[in-house]
Parts: sequence; C-alpha cells; structure tokens
Amino acid sequence: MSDTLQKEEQIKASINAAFRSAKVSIQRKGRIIVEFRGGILPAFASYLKEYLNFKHLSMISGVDWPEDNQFELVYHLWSYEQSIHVMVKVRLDREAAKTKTLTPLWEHAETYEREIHEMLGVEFEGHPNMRDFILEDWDDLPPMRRDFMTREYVDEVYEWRKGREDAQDVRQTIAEQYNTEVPNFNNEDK
Amino acid sequence: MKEDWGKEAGNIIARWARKHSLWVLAYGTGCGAIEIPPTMTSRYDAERFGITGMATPRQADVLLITGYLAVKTLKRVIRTYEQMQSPKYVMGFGSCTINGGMYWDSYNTIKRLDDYLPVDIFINGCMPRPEGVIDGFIELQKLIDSGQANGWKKYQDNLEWYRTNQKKVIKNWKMPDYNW
Amino acid sequence: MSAILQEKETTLYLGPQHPGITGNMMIELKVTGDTIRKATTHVGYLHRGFEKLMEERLWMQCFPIVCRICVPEPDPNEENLARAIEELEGREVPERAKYIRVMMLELSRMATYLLWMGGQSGSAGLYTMPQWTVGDRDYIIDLFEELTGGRVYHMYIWPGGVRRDLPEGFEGRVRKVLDYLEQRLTDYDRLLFENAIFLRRAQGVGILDKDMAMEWGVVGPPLRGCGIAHDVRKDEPYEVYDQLDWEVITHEGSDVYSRAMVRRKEFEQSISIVRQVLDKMPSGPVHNPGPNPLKWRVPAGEAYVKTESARGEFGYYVVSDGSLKPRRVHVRGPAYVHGVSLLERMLVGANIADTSFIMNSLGTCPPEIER
Amino acid sequence: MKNIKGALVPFSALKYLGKKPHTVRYPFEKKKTAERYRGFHFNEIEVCIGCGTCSTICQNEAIDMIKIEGVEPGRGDSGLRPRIDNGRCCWCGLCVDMCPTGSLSLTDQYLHTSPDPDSYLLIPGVDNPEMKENISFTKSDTEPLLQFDRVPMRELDGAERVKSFAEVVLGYMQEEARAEATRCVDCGLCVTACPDHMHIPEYIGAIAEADDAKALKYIYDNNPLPEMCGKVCTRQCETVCAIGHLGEPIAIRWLKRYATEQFPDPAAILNPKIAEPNGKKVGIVGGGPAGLSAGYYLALRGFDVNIYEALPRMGGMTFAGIPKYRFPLDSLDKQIDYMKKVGVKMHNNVRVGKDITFDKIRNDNDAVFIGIGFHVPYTLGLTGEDLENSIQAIDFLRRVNIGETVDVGKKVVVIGGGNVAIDAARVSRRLGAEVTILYRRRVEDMPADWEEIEGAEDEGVHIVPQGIPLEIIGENGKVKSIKYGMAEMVPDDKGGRPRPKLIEGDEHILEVDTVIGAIGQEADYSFLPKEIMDELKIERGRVVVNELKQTSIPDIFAGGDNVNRTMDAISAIADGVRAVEGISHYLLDE
Repeated sequence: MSDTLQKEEQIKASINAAFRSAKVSIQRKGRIIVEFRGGILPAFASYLKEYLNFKHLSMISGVDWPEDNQFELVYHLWSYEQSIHVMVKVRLDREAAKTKTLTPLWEHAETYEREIHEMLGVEFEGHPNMRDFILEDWDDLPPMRRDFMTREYVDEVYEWRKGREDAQDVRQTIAEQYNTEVPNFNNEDK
Repeated sequence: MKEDWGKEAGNIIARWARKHSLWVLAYGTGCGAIEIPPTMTSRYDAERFGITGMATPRQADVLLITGYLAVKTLKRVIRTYEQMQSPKYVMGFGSCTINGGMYWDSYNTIKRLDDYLPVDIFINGCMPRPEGVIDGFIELQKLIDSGQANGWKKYQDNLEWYRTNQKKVIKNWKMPDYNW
Repeated sequence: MSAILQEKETTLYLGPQHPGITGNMMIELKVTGDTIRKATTHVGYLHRGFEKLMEERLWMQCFPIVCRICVPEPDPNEENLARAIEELEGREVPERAKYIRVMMLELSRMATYLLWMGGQSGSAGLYTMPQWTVGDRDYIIDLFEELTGGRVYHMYIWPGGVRRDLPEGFEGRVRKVLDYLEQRLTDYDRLLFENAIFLRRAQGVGILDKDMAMEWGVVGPPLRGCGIAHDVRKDEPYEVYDQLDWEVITHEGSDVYSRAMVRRKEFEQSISIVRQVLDKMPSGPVHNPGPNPLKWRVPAGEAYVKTESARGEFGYYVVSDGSLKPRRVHVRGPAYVHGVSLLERMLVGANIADTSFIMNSLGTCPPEIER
Repeated sequence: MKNIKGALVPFSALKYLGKKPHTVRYPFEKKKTAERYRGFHFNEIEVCIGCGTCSTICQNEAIDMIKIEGVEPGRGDSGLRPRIDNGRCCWCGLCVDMCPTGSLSLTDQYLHTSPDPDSYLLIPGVDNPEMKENISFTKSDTEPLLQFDRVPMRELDGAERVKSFAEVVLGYMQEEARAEATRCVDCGLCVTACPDHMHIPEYIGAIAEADDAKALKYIYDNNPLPEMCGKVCTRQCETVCAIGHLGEPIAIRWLKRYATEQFPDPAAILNPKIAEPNGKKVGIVGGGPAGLSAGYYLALRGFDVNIYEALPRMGGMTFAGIPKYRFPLDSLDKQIDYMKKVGVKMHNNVRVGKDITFDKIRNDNDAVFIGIGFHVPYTLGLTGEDLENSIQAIDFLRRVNIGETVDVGKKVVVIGGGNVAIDAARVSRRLGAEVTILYRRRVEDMPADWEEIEGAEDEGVHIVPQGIPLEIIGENGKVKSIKYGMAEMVPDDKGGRPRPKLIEGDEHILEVDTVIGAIGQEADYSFLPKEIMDELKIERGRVVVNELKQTSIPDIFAGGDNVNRTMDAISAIADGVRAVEGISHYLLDE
C-alpha cells in the first residue's frame, strides 16, 4: 500500500515543509486533508495552485459546528496531473465569521462564496459581487445554520391541509390500550 | 327568450372552442417540467388534443404549475398568472402542489398551491406520468365543457383572500397590479 | 438597425418564464442593439433547501431526495451518495451491482444527451429534432421503468448495491433499444449534426478559451470540447469503468459545435459501454445489506466522491458525525460553474438569440445549482 | 454554398411519412406499465399488523396510522392501519421495502385527477380493495432492507454442558447486543404480548444507542426481576415481534439479559427514589416473583413490607423450580440484595400456617398479598406410582436447587412435555443419568420452549413422543421398569388439537431406576384458616381477583400462578405490579 501512496506522501512533505501550521493527513489514495488555522489561506491556496498544480477548484463547502462554535470551510481542490483531491479545512469563529476571498485565484469561487455567505452568514473580505444568490428577501437566520429549524419555520409560515388530525402514534396507542405510560428517561442527567 | 338562447349557444360554442385549443404557458416552474417534453413530443403527442406550448402569458390559456413552487418563483408565477387573459386555467402538477409533497418541511417552498392561486385541477404523482398529464387535460376539458373550470372568476371574486395569503409568504411585495 | 438603438443600452430580462431558458432561472442582459454587453444570472427559483432537509432525515431517507437534485439525470446523484456512504462505512458492493450501476449511469447519460439534443436544436429553431430525440428517449425511460419501477425518479442505486436485480430478459431488451438508437444516430446526424443551419449557428459561437476552461473549473463536455481530455471516469475510475474499453472523447474548437460533437460521440460510446457491461456482467447478488435503516448510524468521517454525469463532474461532500442523520451533504453540480459565473462571462459579446443556444451547449441545469 | 447538402438533409425526414407512428395513443390505447411500476399503495388489511414502520420510514410524513372500522387491537396488532396522503407521497417505495410483514405493496394504478385537493387521502386496502389484482411493486426477498437474521447466541457445547451446572447460555457481548438491538423497528407490538407491558422498544432503543444505563432504567420501571426474566422468561413478546413475521424475531430476552448483566449493582445506576414512609404495612405470603415485585414497588412507595417465604431463599419457583444452568444463584441473589437495599424486609424459612399464622399476618398488616404459587404436583395416576424412586419433578428440582444430593441412578424416565419436564430431564443428565422423556403427543405439540427441547436433545436426552405410560413396575418396593404404549394422533371430535390414541398391542418396557412425573402442579391453600377459605372465592384452584388483583376479601390481594393461567414468571411479576396499584388504591385511596 505504501508505494501507491507515494504521490500523496510527497505532497504531504512539501506542504509540511512550506507551511508548518498545516496539519496534513492522508485519508486514502487520492484524498488529502489539510487542516489549517486560517489567516494566510489565500497564500496557502495560491501555493497549492501554482506550485503543486491543484488547478481545479471543485467546490467550497461550509459545515456548521455549533458545538465548537465554529464554521468549517472546506476547499476542495483537484489536481488533474496527479489525480489527487485535497480538502483544505479552515475553521472560523461562528460569532464573527470572516475570511479572505479566493476570487483573485479562482474567479468562479465567487459563486461558492456567495452561497456560503447566504446560507451560513460567513463574510468574505474583498469579494467583488456579494449580492443575493438563491434566497430573496430572506430575513430569518441563514438557513444552513444548524440552529435554523426548518420544521419550526414551516409550521409558522405555511399551513397544512386539514383532514389528517386523526393520526395516532402506534407506541402511544399501545401504551394507552394497557393503561400504562411510557416514562421518558431520555433527558435525565446521567 | 330568443336572446338567451343565442347567448347560451354562444357559450356552448365558446367552450367547445376553448377546450380544443388549450395553449399551455411554457414555464417550467418545478421539477415536473421534465415530463412535459415527452408529453408534448412524438411519444405521447398531446397536440392531438389541441394542447401546445405558448411562449407568452398573454396568449396562453393554461398555466401548468409543474410541481413545487419556491417562494421566489411564486412571486413570478403570480405575476405571470395575472398577465394571462381570462378565461385562464391553472393545473397543479404532482403531490407537492397538493400538500407539500417531498418538500413538506422545506423553508423555501409553498405547500398548498390553492392557497395562492385558484387551481382548476390537480394531477397526482411524483412525477405524474405523461398519461397523467394527458388525463389532467382531458379532465380539464370536461370541466371547461360543463362550465366548472372557473378558477379565474374565483380569483377575481376572492382577490383579497388570495392577496393576504400571497403576501404572507412573499415578504417584499413590489408588483404592479394586473389582473384584468 | 438604427444607430440610436445600437448605442442605447437596454436591459432585457430573459426568464424565469422564457421558452429559451433551460429551466427556471433568469438572465438579466444589458444589450445595445443585438449585442450583449453584460449578463447577470439570477438563480434560486428552484431552491428547495435539500441540503438542509437532508440534515433532518435518516440516511436512508436521503435517497428519495438526492435523485431530485438533478431532474433530467437523477442516477449520478444516487450513485454519489451511495458511494460516499459505502466509503464511510467500508461496505463492499457485489460485483454484479457495480456492473448494473454502470449500466444505469450510461443509460441515464444517453437519456440526458437525447434530451439535450432536443433542447440544443430547439434553441436553434430546428423543431423536428426534439420530436425525434425526446420521443426516442422514452424508450430508455421505459427501460428504467422496467428496472426500477419509476420513470423519472428511480431510487434504484442505494448503499450496498442496487435495489433490485434485473428482470428476466432485460438484457435483450436493452440491446434492442441500443440497436435502435445506434441506427437512429445517422438520422440525428443528418438532421442536426450535419445540418447547415446548425453548423452556421454553432461553429465559432460561444468560444470558451482553453486556459480559461481549466482555470474556471469547467468540467464535462464543455471542457472536453476544448480538446482537454479529462473525465472522472478515467481520472478516478469508480465502479468498473477501469475494466471497460473506452477512451476519453475530445474535440478541438472550443465552440458550441465542438461541445455538441463531444456529446454526440459520447452518446455512441455509451452505447458501446453498455454493450460491454452486458457482455461482462457476472451473476451473483446485487445487494450487500446494511443495518436496519431506522437505526442506521454511519461512522463519523467525511468523504468526497465524484461521478461523471452527462454534464460533468458531480461531486458530493458528505460529513457524518456518527449519528442517525447526515451532518452535511454538499452537492457540487456540474452546472454550478457553467450556469452562473461562466455563463455571465461567455454571453458578453454574443447575440441575444445565441443566449439560449450557448446555455444549452453548456448544459445549464438550474435545479442542481440551487438544490 | 458548400453546405447546400446540409440544407436539404432535413427533408430526408420525409421517408418516415409512411411508417407506423410510435406514439402512445393514450387514452384510446393504454400502454402497459412495467411489472415493477410504483403506483398507488395497496395494503392487505388482514396481513398488516399496524406496526407503523411504513409511517416511520416515510421521509415525507405521508403515512398516518389511523383507527379503521373492523380492525380491533389485539395481541400483536395495534389495531391501526396506514393511510397515505397522496399529496405528500413520492412513491419511492421505501415503505414497501420496510414493511415487516410484506402486506404493503404498490400497484400499477397511478391516475388520480381531481379538482378537489382534499380527495388525495387514501387508506390502502380499504378504499381500493379492487387493486389487489393490480399489485406490481412488492417487497423483495433477496434485497432486504430489514435484517431478518438474529445475531446468534453463544452457548456451551452439549457435551460440555452435561458435566456441570454451569450456565448454558453465555450472553451477548457488547457489540452483539448493539447489532441485535439495531434490528428493532421500535413498533411496540411486543408490548401487547408482554403480560407486564414492559417498555421494550425503549430499552432496546437505548441499547442500540449504546446507553445501557438508560435501558436498565426503562427495564426496572415495571419489572424488578429483569435478570431473571432475561434468562428464563417465556418471552411471549418475541412471538408477536414484527420482524418475526418474515424473519427471526428480535432476541428481546437476550437483550434484557445483556442490559442487566452490565451492572453488578443496579442500585448505583437506578438511584431509586424511595417515598417517605406512609405508615401502612403490607404482609406478603410467598417470596416468588409476584410477591417480590409487589414488595419492591410497595417499598418504593413508602410502605412497610414484610415477605414470608417457606424456603431458605427468596425467589419462589424461580429459585426452587428452575435449574441453575438456566438461572444461577448469584443472579438471583443480586436482585434480592438490591431489593433489600430498597427496604423490603424478607423472612426466609417461615412457613405461613406453621411458623406463623395467617391471622397474625393479617392482623399485623393493613393488607396482605398472597403469592404462593403452585408447588403441589399432580399425580400420574398410574399403578406403582407410590414406589420408592418414583418422584415428582417439582420436588426433585427443589431438592437439587436447595443443595441436597439426589440419587437418580443410571436410567431416568421423565413423563411430561412442559418446561418442568425438560428441566427435570436436563438436570438428571447433569447428575449422570441416561434420560428418556415420555410424552403423549408429538414433539411439535410440546408446551416447552423449542430452545429448551433442542437444548435437551443436544445434551443427549432421548425423547419418545406419542408414548403413554401405562404402569410402573417395581421390585422390592423400588422402581424397576416402566411399561408404555405407543399412540397415534387422531383428530379431535370437538375440534380441538389432535389427541393421542393408544395403539393396541404396541407396548414397550423400559428398564429404569427413577421415574419423574412432570404433568403439572397446583396450589396448597392449607395455610388459610377455614373462615377465610369460606369467604375467599376460589375457582379451579385459582383465587379469583379483580383488575387490581384484589380478592373477594378487600384487604387480601393475590397474584402469581395461584391466580393466573399463563403460569409464568412474567405474568406473576405483572400481577405484583398491578397489585401495587390495587393496594395503594385501597390503603391510600390514590
């Protein structure tokens, strides 16, 4: 297995040599994960693009981690020459999520950043065209945040068709048949 | 007496003409639009019934709501609908127009189409098959023939109610008033 | 055209209700005369918040959702999510299921290309072609219906394999449809690909610079139409593509015509791939069952998987936190770049009439842009 | 100009003018849908058990479970049936693939066009019975979504087992238990069959979630003897398990056993809240499962509880009647110790009626609970039964369990086919004898658990079905041999199960050292004073009680084998739990 991961190991070594703070791990053949503190992200991205030939920006994902009070941005880069996919992960503070735009490096990063701005509420400094993307007149929390509850929102804004109120919960029905109650130990402190 | 008879005959002829030339507004509002090309082209050939696509709202008779409507689309659809000339008919296409369908817990799609637009006929399915679409048109033709397809009148009569519902979800209501 | 019109800049809204727009989206054009000076895309008319909805659903319940992300071609989505979950779980897929998956993916590629041929020629005013291709596409849809039980949304590829084995005599019927479509290709050639009107409209129109294509992350037929041989099926072979005999198809020219020719040749190639798959398909089980879907936890981790769809690389980034529901499923639709920022760039300088022509050649598909 | 050919090419389409069109001329001619087409739902109401799995898996919440006319709730049936909201359904068919019984299917019907949006609710099978003919998409046998195979339980090897009284079943390891618990679909139908209505889906769910402590809390909520149940319960729950309709039921008993085995001291996990003493006293006659359950929950509610037991240990029949290889002593002790911690006062070796009078107990306490069980065996009614070495299984098991040495000789015959008979046979095997079981009917008619029968066969017990003992032949006052005749099964005239009929002349004689009878037991009410016996309503050996286990004498409650017919530990526990309600109601007016 070690010989097949040779390319990955090389890239790992180069990244480690150039950027000490980057934590590089090889997930499997063709997949490298780089965890990064942020800050010098554009420099790192341009290093990947220009020196290591990761020319293709597949996408930028935003993942919400409210338990860590952080947003995670994942930049997916692909190198056609080496057939390797790198995921560069940057964690941002959830309260003041702000990072530098990558549009100077990849112009189409514009769309991804617009979407993340809209869906998570991350600010991209230096973005040329930060207007509405998908949503229109949205005044609630950014919808992809985990604390935005879509079912509650729907209950509030929309109405259901009547005629289904007689639905019963099977477990509760059975409990009632025997005049018992099901205790709830789910929320007890352990 | 004679005048009434003449009027009635006129109505019958008008309905007959209407039901045999249903021009559908080519607006693929939702994912149901994918079954419209097979319906309209050689395999199912809905043109046999005088059903054909039309590019502009003002010349169209039928507004096909092909599935879910995002709130953003709803705004455009209302505007489109109001630009259409009476008599006009709305077809709700698929489960998601009836009670939310697949998208029942989505924050961005409406759940009950008939709250916002007068729907003359609902077609079941997700997707409805082309047969279902044709069946919907045949049913609509029957309704037109019997004079029951009068959703456009309902819309005019209950405009206030529809507007309230529409404005509840469309937060920024900046639209010209059409509905002539 | 009068001089006044040529100088005065007008704003023109194409869509969302416009027959030339591929799907429900809008392009705001600033034009002088017939020439586009600036184009701004507006999307979001089809936004359903699927990525949010998937966070609220069990893993199994995500499958009916993902196939609705790209309406004309649902199978790469199912394939992607299934493969992402298999990667996270380390679940093996039976060999036969892999072949069936490839067959599904190639058939759906062909169906999409047929629909595209209809759209592309329709936007050039050739209305016979859609009548033929969309009609012929229905034979593939019939195959899907027989195999999966659904015409459009198949819900067929799922973790651990595929949902059902092939019905009896299915291979023969697939071959029959392939033979028919192969023979129809000559008709399509004569009607569209060699048609003078089409050639005049397509050649030299919608030029996508080669370097720009690489730079902008263009994928699929538009990239291969620039003469660059990249295809996920070769770059990172999945399922059994590395065991089949096929080549990446490219076409020099970088214009609408070359993109069309790439698709046309790939259509032919897909026929050959499906035939190979049918020849080589082993017998055996088609599903490696997993845990009860109601209590199914996917191990914590993340996976990025990609599939070559008819419009290019479909990527899924799936994050699991070890719970019953996905933490995040992020979808990279191939049209995401083509349909928004690239289109804005490519339309500058084009004719108004070419807008939908160029859009079609890029394969813009709004539902996967906004999901 | 060079493309002039191209300009003419479209006209080549003219060649199709004469061809047959490929148009589907719907509605004049219908195209047949595929064999697997996913159209409207159909549900076989008779097969459906109302488990609601379809409703749980539906990602659109399109399926409601509703009460419908003509379907009554019962054992293993919630009485609910699904209703589909076609305004939600997306026809993915997950509900069909998840249906544990295979009753739900999809049909090839798909047309429903109506101006009325409220007409899209469908109760499959009720609204569309005619669609039975149109079923197209059904559950697959080869590509299942649910797991139908049970995680196998590790056991001692048959040859190894007979050497000692070591526990046969080894119990699930953590991963095995998780895997097994994951198979559950949380329907709760098992609760309908459990006499005690334990919170089965909840504790299985907790095990699947890797929260064994929570599982234990759910278990102890209405069963204070779960370790015993986890080992020897008759597990009626498993007979109605939804998964059991097409596969092997969830191993509910083994999961309960797993949960209880994780914690050597339940008190540390449960932290039971014991109410302030309320000044009321309850005396309990008999320390079996019924008495212990009643005692435990009464103590939790602040009652002063005294249990009087004739045997040296608590546990009643579970101590005296169940062999140690099924239910080891330390398991029992663990539970008894926990109960003592809660404050239940226990008095062993006190036989009511002999060491203490019933009247005294009744006078000292505000209420009395009788849970004496069935400890007096039925006699075989054969000549030679009173010979030495012709013994009763129940006495035999008790003596072995108390620790007496019992000599059964080299060859043993056990008469009967219930669990007690199998127990006696397997214990005899462990004492070194060759064992034969004589049973009147066929093996499949045996009332014993199939697992027990298999276990016995593994251990080398020889079963003679359709063998009717005729006479025990003695020599010097000791058993020498037994004569039995073979029987054939004849249909019952009254419509009952087939009954055995002796075949004339087909008689055999078996040399034996010991004959063990195991054909049933009854209660011994001799400890009750005559005036109470007169007042107490007893029918066919069982005390008659009301819903809250109150007898015809208001301050006397009863439960266990001497009350109910099912004669198993879990029913006795259920009686105890119900009696707590009754006693609280009677004494505290709650």
